[in-house]
Amino acid sequence: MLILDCPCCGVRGEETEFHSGGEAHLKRFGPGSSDDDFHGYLFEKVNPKGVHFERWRHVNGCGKWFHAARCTMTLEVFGTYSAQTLEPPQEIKDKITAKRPGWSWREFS
Amino acid sequence: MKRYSAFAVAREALRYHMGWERAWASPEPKKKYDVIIVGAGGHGLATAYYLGKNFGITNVAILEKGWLGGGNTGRNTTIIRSNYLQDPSAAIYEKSRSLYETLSQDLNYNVMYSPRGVIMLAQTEHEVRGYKRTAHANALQGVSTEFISPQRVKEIVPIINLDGPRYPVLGGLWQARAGTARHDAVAWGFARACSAMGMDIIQKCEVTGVSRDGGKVTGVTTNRGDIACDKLGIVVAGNSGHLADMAGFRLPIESVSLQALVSEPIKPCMDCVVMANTVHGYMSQSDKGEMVIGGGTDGFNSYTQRGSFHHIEETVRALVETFPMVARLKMLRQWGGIVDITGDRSPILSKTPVDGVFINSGWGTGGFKATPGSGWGFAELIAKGHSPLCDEFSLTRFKEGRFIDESVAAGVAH
Amino acid sequence: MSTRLATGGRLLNKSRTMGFSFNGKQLKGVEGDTLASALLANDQMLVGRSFKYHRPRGIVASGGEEPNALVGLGEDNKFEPNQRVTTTELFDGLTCTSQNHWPSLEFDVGVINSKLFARFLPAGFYYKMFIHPRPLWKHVYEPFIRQSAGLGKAPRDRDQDTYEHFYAFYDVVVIGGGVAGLQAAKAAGLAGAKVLLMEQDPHWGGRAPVDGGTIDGQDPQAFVDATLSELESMSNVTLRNRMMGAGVYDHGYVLGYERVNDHRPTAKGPRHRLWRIRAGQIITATGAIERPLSFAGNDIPGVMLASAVRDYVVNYGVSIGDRTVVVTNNDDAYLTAITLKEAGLEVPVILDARASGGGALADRAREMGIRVETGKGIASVKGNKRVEGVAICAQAGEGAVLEEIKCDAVAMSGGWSPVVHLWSHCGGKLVWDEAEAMFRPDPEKAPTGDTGEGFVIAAGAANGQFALGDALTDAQKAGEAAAKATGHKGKAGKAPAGEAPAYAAIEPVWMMPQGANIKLRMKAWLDFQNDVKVSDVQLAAREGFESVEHAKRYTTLGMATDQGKLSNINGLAILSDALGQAIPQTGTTTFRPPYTPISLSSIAGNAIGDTFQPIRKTPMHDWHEENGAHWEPVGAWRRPYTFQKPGESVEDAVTREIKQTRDSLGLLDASTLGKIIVKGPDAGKFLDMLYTNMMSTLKPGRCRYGLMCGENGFLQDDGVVARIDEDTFLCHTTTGGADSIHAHMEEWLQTEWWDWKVYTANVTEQYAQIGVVGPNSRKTLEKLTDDDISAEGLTFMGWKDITLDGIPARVYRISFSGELSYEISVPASRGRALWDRLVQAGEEYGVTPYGTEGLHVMRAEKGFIMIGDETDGTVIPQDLMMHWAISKKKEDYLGKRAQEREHMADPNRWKLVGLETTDGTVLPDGAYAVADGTNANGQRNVQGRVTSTYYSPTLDRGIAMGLVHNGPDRMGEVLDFPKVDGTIVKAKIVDQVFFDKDGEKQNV
Amino acid sequence: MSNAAVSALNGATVQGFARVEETGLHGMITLRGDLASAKVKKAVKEATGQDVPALRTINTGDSGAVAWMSPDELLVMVDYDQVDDTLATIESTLAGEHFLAVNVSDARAMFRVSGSGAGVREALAKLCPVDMAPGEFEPGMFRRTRMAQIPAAIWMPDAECVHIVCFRSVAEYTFNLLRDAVAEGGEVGLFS
Repeated sequence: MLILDCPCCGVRGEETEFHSGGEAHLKRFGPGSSDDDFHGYLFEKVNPKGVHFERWRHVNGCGKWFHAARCTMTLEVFGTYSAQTLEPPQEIKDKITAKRPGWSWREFS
Repeated sequence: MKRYSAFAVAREALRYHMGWERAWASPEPKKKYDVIIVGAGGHGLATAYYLGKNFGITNVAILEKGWLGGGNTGRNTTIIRSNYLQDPSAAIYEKSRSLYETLSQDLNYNVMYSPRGVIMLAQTEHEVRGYKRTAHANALQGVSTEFISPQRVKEIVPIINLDGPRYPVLGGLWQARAGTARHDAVAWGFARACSAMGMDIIQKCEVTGVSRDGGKVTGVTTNRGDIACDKLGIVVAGNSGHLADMAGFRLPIESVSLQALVSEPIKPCMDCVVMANTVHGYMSQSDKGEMVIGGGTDGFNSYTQRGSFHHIEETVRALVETFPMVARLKMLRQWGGIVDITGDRSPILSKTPVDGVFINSGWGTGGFKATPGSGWGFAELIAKGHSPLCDEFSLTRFKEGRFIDESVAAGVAH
Repeated sequence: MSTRLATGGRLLNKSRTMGFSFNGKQLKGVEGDTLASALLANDQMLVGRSFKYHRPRGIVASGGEEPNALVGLGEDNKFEPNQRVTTTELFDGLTCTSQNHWPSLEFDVGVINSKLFARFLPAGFYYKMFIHPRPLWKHVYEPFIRQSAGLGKAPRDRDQDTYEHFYAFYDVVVIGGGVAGLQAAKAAGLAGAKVLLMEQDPHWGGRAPVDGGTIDGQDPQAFVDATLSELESMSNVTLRNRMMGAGVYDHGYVLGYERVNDHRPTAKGPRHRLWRIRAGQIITATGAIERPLSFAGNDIPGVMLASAVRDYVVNYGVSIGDRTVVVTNNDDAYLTAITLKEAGLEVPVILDARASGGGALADRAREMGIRVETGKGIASVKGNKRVEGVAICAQAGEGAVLEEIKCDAVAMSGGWSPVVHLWSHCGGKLVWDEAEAMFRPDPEKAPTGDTGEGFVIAAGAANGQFALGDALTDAQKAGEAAAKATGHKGKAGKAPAGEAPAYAAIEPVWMMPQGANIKLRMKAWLDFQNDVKVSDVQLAAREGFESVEHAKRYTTLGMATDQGKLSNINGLAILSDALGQAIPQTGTTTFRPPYTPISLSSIAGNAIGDTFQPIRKTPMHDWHEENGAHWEPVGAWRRPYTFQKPGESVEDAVTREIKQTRDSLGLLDASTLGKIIVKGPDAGKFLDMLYTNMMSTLKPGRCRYGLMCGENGFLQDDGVVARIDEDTFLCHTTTGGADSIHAHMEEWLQTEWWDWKVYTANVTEQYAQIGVVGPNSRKTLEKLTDDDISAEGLTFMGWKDITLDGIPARVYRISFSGELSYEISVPASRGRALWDRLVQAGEEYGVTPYGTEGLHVMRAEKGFIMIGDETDGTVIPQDLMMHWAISKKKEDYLGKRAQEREHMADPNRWKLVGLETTDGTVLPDGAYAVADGTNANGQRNVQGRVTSTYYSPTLDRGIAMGLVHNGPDRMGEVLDFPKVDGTIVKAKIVDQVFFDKDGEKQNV
Repeated sequence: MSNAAVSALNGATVQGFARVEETGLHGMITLRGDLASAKVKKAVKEATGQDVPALRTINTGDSGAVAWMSPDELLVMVDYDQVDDTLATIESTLAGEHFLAVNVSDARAMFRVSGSGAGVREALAKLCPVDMAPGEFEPGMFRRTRMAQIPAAIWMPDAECVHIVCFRSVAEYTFNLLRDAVAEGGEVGLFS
């Protein structure tokens, strides 16, 4: 039963206040994109054993979407951050590096 | 392989059971095999078994990082049914169900297949229409099901509460020849048979890499050395993405934790399986007398074999409402397993971008019932390059938009 | 025989006797008794039968680890099977019955399993038998096995007690109220942490008051009392007894199972309260459990754990027998011998398997005149339903009998195992402690929480610190560490000095005697409830079930209701020995919640009856209820399917409603339709991305029907969009879509187009919405308003704000039935009032409220699609021939790219058409149209399916819509639709609009 | 037959160890916009006499209250018959801004649980995964959360009372939850 800190309203809430939205930092491919790009965008998941970046919505709360960096093996939460960004904030990446040296996730590391 | 029978048991009893031989050998890995199966769960062992039985391929190793049958094979709620809507699903699940009918005899191992029947309750008009559609489809697919009345449901399941304050039972989709089996026995029976055919089941052998020559697989590296092979079958529910990663491709799969629980054992009170999908609960009674209850999946990726408690709560809530008599039973044990969920929630039995590598994954929450059928089809795919049971479940279907979506009937859970 | 002693019983209030019944026998106990102690006080040692062999079973323990003594408690709607007597507090009027026997506890036919067949039923026998002939498994063997298995009776009635949940938050949660738990809580509390201390028993102090020794020179009880009152005085500490730590979950989540009223079943309030606690740190001070010894006949009633024998004498003033033989491999059991002797009972001999014998306590025992035999053990126990004596042998040998001693009880001790369950639930690892022969928590490998740091600390005996002094010091350390970890650095005080006689080293004894022959091994029990013996585990090993999980599952060792609390360690020691490997190599099975079973009701909490799930109700719900509504659950809502008049069938009611609506006037409660306001300079651009058609060109005052797809391309929702003003739109969704579509909008706005200036608000429940439908709808409304809603004043697909009988309303002139029709939207709190007005005003036209079925039939007569019928998550708008609603001008919309994929762009898809049976009957729901031949898997080929099918009262014939392979190009073709019974229904492909093709009815 | 506005449960009440009552109709406006902007501050002030509340708080006064819902959303509360005027005030003050102000008075139901401070805290702690302990949740705070199976917002106007706002359609469910939570004999004795 996870606890998450909503970066939008500051609540440190239990999982049941939130709704998981799957993999974060998806780049949308629309009309004109290649089959591979579209397939990658919609279906191919990193589904990592370890460091993961995912989307959450504070559905029973402020209703805002945000991102979380989490370990899928230990469920450790490295941090949560705004959904209005194209990549994880440096301080969160640094924190992960300190705890999981040599980590990488898609183009991030 | 010494045959099992009542006479054998009696004979051994007189020798205080000192004469039983090992159910399966535990050999050292050879340098090379024709086929390596990664994952000695039910599906992996069944694949090996049918490779030998149907295609005479017995130079096979089944590699298991832990103990055989220790993954989802030994963690599920043992439900076997084939009342699926879409043709490809109905085909493989019905093949599987029919193999279960005679599996104890085929394997000379009592897997306790119990065709006690499965009811899926219809509790909304939408579910009624969905299940009637399924019944029509099943009739054309050679799957014997019928849509039954609430009164008939009550006759079959006397302990059910037909008119809960929330959702009345409007009927049900009934498959009389569906049922349950002893999950461990399925793995053990296949393992014993594979071992008897001279296949090597190598436990505590973790695959750490997949070796390739150009686009073709040449073998695997493991914590017990490198092992070469011509063909590689990956059957590692919960770790499929991980293994695919080693082989150099990505899957349309997410891994999540699925939970289940059992009550303390009580005398027989329910002789079939009931699934109530509207309220998210399903239940059967094991031969030991425990009420076996399936829970929900976590919404987030996880490789812990634990889950969040509120899914247990949601399921138990539904069952107390549907079967009021369980209220004063106690939860004996809860556990979790890691399941692979695909883009359309149907499995993947397919060739891969790597020549010689085949993947069997994505069974989501419903893999146990498919064990023999999946093994049958996947063995054919590995041996011949294609199989009618598998062709529709190819990796490429997502790119083409050729979904096999079972949730369309009535949000049917597995 | 077991009986109540004249003296002793520290937990009893002997002045208050309580009557109870066991198998109908009226018995007496006293306040403070557990059901177990009360039964023993009445010499009721035999309390049940084992699972497999139906062997006689007696009480072996005094706590939650009890495997045997399970009864059916209470009657009717209070009946509870498998209730553990050792943890059941006695109350006046308690009734219970023993389990798993027929016809009676004393004479159980099932026992022949044991007498005749035991040797034919070894571990896993059922995997090797009952294979032929095939049908017999389901119809003969399995029913027999199920009947003889299963322990307690199934309850029959609905539970009448209440249950609830409770959310609590603490820095430190201490589980276990023994001296270690008390000390740990005190330390953490003093340091300033907010602490919860929970104890599963009604009383505090755990074993210490029974086991003796001194704390700071005083009797342990004095320490317990003093510490309790100190903790009670601390505002930052909460004490809770009768509350078990049931499970530890990720991120410091703890389940506390509080048995509020089990001991006073007539009291008001919940029976159980399930605490969902979030803890910064968890201290498991859960003590240790004594292990049995594995000797032949160790399952005969009267053989009991040495510590339990002690507990019953000291806590409950009950003697298990007059002559008790003590058998042990450690010093602890000597305490029992001494206690018995002090109570004036006989201890003919202490059998100490250790050649070297014991320490200080052994000397003390000798001084008291107790015979002590070292290097000796029990070859076998005499007796059947009750111990009659023991045969002594050398532990080193194979069981040759040296001497037989008469006794009526045996107190056994195989050493102690820390209770590591809660430590392990969430991934805490264990280490094997060779010296103490036990698994204990590995402090280096604690379970980790959301920060990645450990959040569980084991303390006292649960941490392998058995000596009183060590336990207290360890607990102090744990309390301080937990406080520190949660940011509290206050002075934590220091641990008191605990003094107790030093113990000599234990010698692991996994089998007694060490070389026991097979006959003895087949009588040496490991799992008393599931009938697993030493020989079974050895058989499993021989057959290759080498993993501890295999051995467990093959023999069912540890799978009983006690989850192996007594049997697991002994079992895996036997397994390790059989495999010739060290115990840590074998490892343990996984510990799973709950620690001991918890009621399913407590998990459901108060989500039962009218609080099972929310039911959403519209403002007109009560009117519907009062007027014969036949309800249909739609999502969380209840909507009238139809309104039945007295004596009218559902079908007749639907027919009446449709006819009346088409002929004159109908009313529909459409309040459940989703209503979402989308506002901002980019609102039009946003809706153009959301809908397949163009919304930005919609004029204020006008409405447009639109389709929404997901990124997958599949049709997701539909509805009418009204443009309120330049930058405000009101989007109607399906009933089911209201919340999901609003979430869908917010998701795209927040996570993809966050720079777009758009705000949304879900105002679904702000408005009651009423459909006024039929030729007389305008006339009816005109009676209530002066505003111009004439054909010109409010044209089709227009909307207008008007006043209806003083109620501000917004009127949309839209039609889902093909009739002249208005949807009236008013504030929810005025909805019922307007509904009443309309019913009144429509009276002269014979107004008929209609339900969802009438709605569905009328839309089908007009060939309008319904989300969920024509769509099922795999259908795209193109399949439904709705190209008119897919903008060609737009470069992009959600789902457009997906619809370009090979399979979706394929011209040969199943497409929407109308279907008419050749004989006018109604096509069966969900029927498929067959094609020639079968597919590669032998399944009949199909070429289409029915998506909606109804009897049309308007046309007095069956009408249907369906998806057919290239359907629109095959008008007039007749298809075969087999019923489930195989008979064929023939239907012709026709235009999907069955009624008023030119739309004249609404065009007035 | 009156056509007056009626709240979801028309003021239903139940008495247990605390008192539960549906408090009838209240004027409520969802206001979305840039909460930091001077114009929004001005609009809120003019509408309620209150300042824009800080994160997860509520400002209350005689002429109205305003609660923090999310980084770009406020809940403005006034008398039910005031709501149109208040809406007009907000609309005019924010004219030309990018904002959304909409009347949601009828989309909501409001409840009041009163009694001993300990009692009302315990009742809510049975239903919401929120730390209701004194010091952790206090008057002035405003918390949106889950109440059993529905979303809800709670705040304490004073130490002896909790207010709950939920959707109108689930008013009866909410009432039943609270009825059970305050049932005699269910006192937890934790916060007293």
